[in-house]
Amino acid sequence: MREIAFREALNEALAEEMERDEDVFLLGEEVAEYNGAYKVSKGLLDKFGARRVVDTPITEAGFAAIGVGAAMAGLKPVVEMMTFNFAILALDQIINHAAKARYMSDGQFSMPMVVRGAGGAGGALAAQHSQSLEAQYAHIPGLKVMMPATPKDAKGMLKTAIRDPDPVIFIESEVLYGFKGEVPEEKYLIPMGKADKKREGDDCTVISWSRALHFAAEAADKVAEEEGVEVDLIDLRTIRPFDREMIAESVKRTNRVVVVEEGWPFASVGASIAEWVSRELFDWLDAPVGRVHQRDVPMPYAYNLEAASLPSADGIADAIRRACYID
Amino acid sequence: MREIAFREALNEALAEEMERDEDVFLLGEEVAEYNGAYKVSKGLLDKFGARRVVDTPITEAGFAAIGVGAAMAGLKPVVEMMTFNFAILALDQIINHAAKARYMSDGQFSMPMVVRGAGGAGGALAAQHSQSLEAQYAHIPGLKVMMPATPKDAKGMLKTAIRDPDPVIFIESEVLYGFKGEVPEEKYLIPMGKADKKREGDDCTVISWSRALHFAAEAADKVAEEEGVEVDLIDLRTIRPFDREMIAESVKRTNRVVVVEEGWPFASVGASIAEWVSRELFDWLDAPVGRVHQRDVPMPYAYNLEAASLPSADGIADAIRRACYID
Amino acid sequence: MAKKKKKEEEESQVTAEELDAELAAKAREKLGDETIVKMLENMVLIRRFEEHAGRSYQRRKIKGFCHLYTGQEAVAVGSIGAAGDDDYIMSHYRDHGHALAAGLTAKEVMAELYGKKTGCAGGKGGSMHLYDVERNFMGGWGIVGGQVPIGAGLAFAIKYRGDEACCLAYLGDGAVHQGVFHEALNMAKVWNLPLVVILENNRYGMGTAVERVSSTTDLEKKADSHQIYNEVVDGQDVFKVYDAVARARTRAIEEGEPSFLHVRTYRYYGHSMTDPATYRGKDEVQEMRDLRDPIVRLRNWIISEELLTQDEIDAIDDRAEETVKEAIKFADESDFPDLSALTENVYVEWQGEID
Amino acid sequence: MAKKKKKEEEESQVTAEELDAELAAKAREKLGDETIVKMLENMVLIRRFEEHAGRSYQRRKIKGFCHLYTGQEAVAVGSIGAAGDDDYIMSHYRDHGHALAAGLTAKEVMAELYGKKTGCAGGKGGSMHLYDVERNFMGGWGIVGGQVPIGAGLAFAIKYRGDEACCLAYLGDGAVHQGVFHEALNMAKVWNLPLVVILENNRYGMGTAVERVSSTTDLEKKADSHQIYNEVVDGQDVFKVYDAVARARTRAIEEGEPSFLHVRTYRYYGHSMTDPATYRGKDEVQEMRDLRDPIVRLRNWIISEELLTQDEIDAIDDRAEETVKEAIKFADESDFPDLSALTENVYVEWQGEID
Ligand SMILES: Cc1ncc(C[n+]2csc(CCOP(=O)(O)OP(=O)(O)O)c2C)c(N)n1
Ligand SMILES: Cc1ncc(C[n+]2csc(CCOP(=O)(O)OP(=O)(O)O)c2C)c(N)n1
Ligand SMILES: [Mg+2]
Ligand SMILES: [Mg+2]
Repeated sequence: MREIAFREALNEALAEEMERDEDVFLLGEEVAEYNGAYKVSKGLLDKFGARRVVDTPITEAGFAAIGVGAAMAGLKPVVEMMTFNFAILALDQIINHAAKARYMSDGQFSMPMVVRGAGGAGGALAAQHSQSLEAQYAHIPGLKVMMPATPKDAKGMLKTAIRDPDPVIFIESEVLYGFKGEVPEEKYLIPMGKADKKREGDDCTVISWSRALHFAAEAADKVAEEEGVEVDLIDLRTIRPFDREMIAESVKRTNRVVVVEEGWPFASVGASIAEWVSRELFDWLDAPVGRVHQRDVPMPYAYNLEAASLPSADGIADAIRRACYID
Repeated sequence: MREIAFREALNEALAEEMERDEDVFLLGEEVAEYNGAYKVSKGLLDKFGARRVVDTPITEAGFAAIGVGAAMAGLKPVVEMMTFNFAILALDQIINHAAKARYMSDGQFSMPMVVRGAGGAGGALAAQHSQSLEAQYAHIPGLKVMMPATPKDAKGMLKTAIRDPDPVIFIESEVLYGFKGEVPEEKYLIPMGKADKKREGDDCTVISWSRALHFAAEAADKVAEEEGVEVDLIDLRTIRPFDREMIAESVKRTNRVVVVEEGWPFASVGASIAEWVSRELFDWLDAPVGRVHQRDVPMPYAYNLEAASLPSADGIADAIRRACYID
Repeated sequence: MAKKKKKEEEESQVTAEELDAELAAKAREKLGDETIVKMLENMVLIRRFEEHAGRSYQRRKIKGFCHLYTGQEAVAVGSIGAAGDDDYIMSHYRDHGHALAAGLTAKEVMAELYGKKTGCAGGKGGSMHLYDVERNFMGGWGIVGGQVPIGAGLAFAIKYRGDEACCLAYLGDGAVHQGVFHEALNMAKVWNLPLVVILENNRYGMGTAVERVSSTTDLEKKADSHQIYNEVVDGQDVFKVYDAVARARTRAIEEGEPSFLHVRTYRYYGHSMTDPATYRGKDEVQEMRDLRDPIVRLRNWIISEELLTQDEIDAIDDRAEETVKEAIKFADESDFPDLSALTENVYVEWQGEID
Repeated sequence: MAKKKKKEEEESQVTAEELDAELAAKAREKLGDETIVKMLENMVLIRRFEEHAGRSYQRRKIKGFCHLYTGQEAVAVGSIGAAGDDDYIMSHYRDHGHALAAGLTAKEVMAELYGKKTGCAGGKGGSMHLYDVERNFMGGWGIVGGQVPIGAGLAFAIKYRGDEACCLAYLGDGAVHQGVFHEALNMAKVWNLPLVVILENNRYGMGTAVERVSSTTDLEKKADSHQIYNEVVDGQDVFKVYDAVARARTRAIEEGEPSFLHVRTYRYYGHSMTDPATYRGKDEVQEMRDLRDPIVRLRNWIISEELLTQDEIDAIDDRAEETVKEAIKFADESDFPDLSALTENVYVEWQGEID
């Protein structure tokens, strides 16, 4: 199968959905003439024109609200946040407006909006530009949250997100944009709320998503090689709602779990997944649910500190060993 | 001991600290001439003048930033958010600026700022005005989060928060403002990071904070009366950092836990506390850690739906029974 | 009630200022007498509606926050009177007047205030969150200022589709300082959005007089940074409001020029039902009621122009009173939402249970 | 290096526009020759610093985002040259020039860019987050626009304490649309804060030309909504910048009047090191370099006024080059932060471990 980069996969998803549905448009900083800060929207201005690919002023709250209004009027905006660090400025529009419009009106509006852009650490970008903020959205009823880890998923999930009638927060790891992988030529969708099994094993369930999934995969290789521990590796893909069935099936077999996330530990998505496993699968657990996450500090600039702050394959492998009572 | 209302206790804390330290000032919407939307700042303008009690335009991001700048310059701002629903507009200033200034400058700044105001549901205020948003702050390294449940704690904790050299998010339940309780005449502080035991028992640990604590206390009475179940009731008071020692001591005795929060369940503070207990006290648990929380929906206006959405003493009592395997 | 109504009239006959005769004549020519009488009816309906809402609040039938529109009736009725069927109306939490002017019935609005399933938001929204998507009434929002850029988004959609319409977005004098207001105005100008922003300056944002928090009380200037057409409008003269909005609408649709209207008005009651409004003098309120009441002024003009007789005017009042009483009865007798509604309409589609 | 320097000079002798003679003479009288030479030295230092920073970035010694200030030197040096010792300087992510103008040494700034513990933020901040609280250089912030209201907060503190000082807060042409900019200006005016907001309009926000996202290119008008004193300043003439900021400072301190200066300037390189800047023509850049380079213009004036000889000017260049080379060596040889630094300075006090 052909291999293309994550950013190209996203680009294809946008192009296909814009082709398919005249109501889909893309809005954000630098998306049009500059072809996107991360080139995700490359060529879309040429293809679809300035009506449907719209450069905005640097006003995250304001243009998120353009998306909210347009969605209320029945259009299907894709709002690009250059990074989710900046989307904090738009949180009021997302949380207080986009997420609640349907409920407050008792179903009179739908909000078929996608807010997408780069998330996570990008490599020496320091504290204000290196945040994994999915917890801010996953906490909020009314929102859905998707975070692909591979080019194939990126494409199929973004297409699903755009067609979804509800507001979807779609977070793309900045580091993965250049990551290449197999992507089918034919059209496909990846369903909302369904995880993906990346590796089968009976010894320990590892749950992760987005960039951290790749650290987890490395760790799985490592423990397989070094200890013969076979990991059941789950890529959550959709964070809200998350795939309880796949997790339950796996944990009932492995009885050991590690949850790996790129972000901070407290009141996080990882904490909540681990909590759910601990509660719902209490009787199946042979060990505490292990966790790996970014250290609970703002991201430092210095590369040695950044590396020490992020989850690593080694740290995950250790957590897997602990879960398996290997030392 | 004399009894005063929660709002009066807060008022005394503000007055005492402003008296004590010329660098402390209060800033926010309606805090001065109107004496506060919830009258927490009643009389402070008269006492301290317009220099130190400052009415702002309705610009949450802007005046939070006034606090950030003033704190960087060494003052000790107390920034009142009329409610934390509106503080979402200021999250960029709080998360990207206040929480990170010290770290990014490697200790050159301290950020002795308090952001305080009403949180939680207030009674038929509907979706945009009834949110328990502590998770948004508890997730963030660089911030501390306090949430008092009684007038006495409100006073002592706010004084501690104001003296704390770091940014403290101080969330006051809107419903509790009128709640009366004993408050000593003499001066006192309630320490940061220390929970409070509200009731002693060996059967089940119940952990809660802020308004939900009161539902939990009611439930504790109920199960004591109806089933003879004795609850060890912990008022967390400080959410970040939370008191691991007191929880551990309690759980090692009771082996059963229920965490009760007013807010939404996913990626929440309650999920994280429950996760910590499940992980760190795994071997001591005889049952899954129970959880009670607001239903995972925006808050509806209709009173019957609001009541059904919030945690209740009955629901908590049920959760305690489940944790104790009573049915 | 009847007494209060009388009082207004009597005093008004002595002192109330006259409406702008020229604009009134122009509006009459354009709209016809029937429409003008309908405008009066709407304004009276809003006045009576708010009186009853206030009383129901005191009787704890309405809870939460309840912000009355009394005194500002000419703004809602004059502006929405100028709107076309396809125009979007974007309001904020002080939305009863806008909703009624946009054609929502007193019944469905009152039932919403009562939190009943028959309300215009099924009881989920309440006073601050009225909606009627069928009538293009887009709510009903509680975050001060947040509705303005969404209004720009509605205007964006109109332009995207090439429709002949505009969006009327309302805000208060306190909201004009919020960053998103400025962000919206800049985008509206850059993209030539058919947006008409209507600032209802009732002189106070809660307890704060506008001059205490604004760099200028000439709030029309708040559009200057964005080079947006702006003007000051007397919000107590329904024809002035109508005229300004009609012109703004034409500019929006025909020239793609957004507008910002600084409408000077006044609220008679406190900010919300729990505000005693001690921050302003009784004289100030009385003077506005005596000299500039929008209903009294319109009535006087209607009588002097002989569109209606005094008896017919009284009948309008009685009918409005009757309509609101029926609405109260309807609201009172309606059911609260079923408990199953709690988890409905969070999403269109949800893959899973709701915790 | 030497070659490039030569080239600038040669071309400049043919075509560069002259500085405003009157303001130059006025500045000379006020500041004295030594200070003016120091200004040139600072501008040259910034120029050389950025050349080397760019090269170190290409050699992967500096990572992340790196935004060069080249072309804008007169703005930092002219404005901070007008600042008093107690004034606060509030910058954004394009902060190397502001930091050096504020007196941070090339060593500590370069070491920060290298992520070393000897850097002015211990290696934790990097290019976008330079700080030196001792020198009142308050950073160094990466959220576009976020620094402006914080600057107002610093000005608030000055006023609160009754100090005789002001805050200079910088932003770019792209940042001026952010809501917080407007919120800050309104508050500054209402509270009479000693705030001088300096907009460096280098014509682009990343790849976006200002006219594509702004309702007006006369960006000084962005203060009009707030009734704030504003003027346009030629940012390539260090004396014009100096003069405008000095006047604004006086206004701020003596009259409590904030100011907004629209400083027209230009950046020679792309937005950051990874931007090839294909959105603008080479001619545009060349023309700015040829006709309006702030260093060339100042040099020419200094020579024509005989403050320095050509040889002395060359020596300045050589010294700057030397200083930066030493800084590079220092940065390169310094250690990365100890791993223990990872969990330090998150809080002043923390009751517990850090997960
Ligand atoms: C972002 C935000 N901040 C604060 C509030 C609380 N609040 C509700 S209405 C109001 C005053 C608004 O005044 P104005 O804009 O003049 O409108 P009016 O009430 O006079 O119609 C305030 C402060 C809010 N709802 N949202
Ligand atoms: C809130 C926010 N949105 C977007 C960005 C990404 N970004 C960084 S710099 C920049 C352009 C800013 O341009 P301008 O204000 O003109 O300053 P200049 O870079 O030209 O100095 C953008 C969009 C950001 N850092 N913060
Ligand atoms: Mg008002
Ligand atoms: Mg620029």
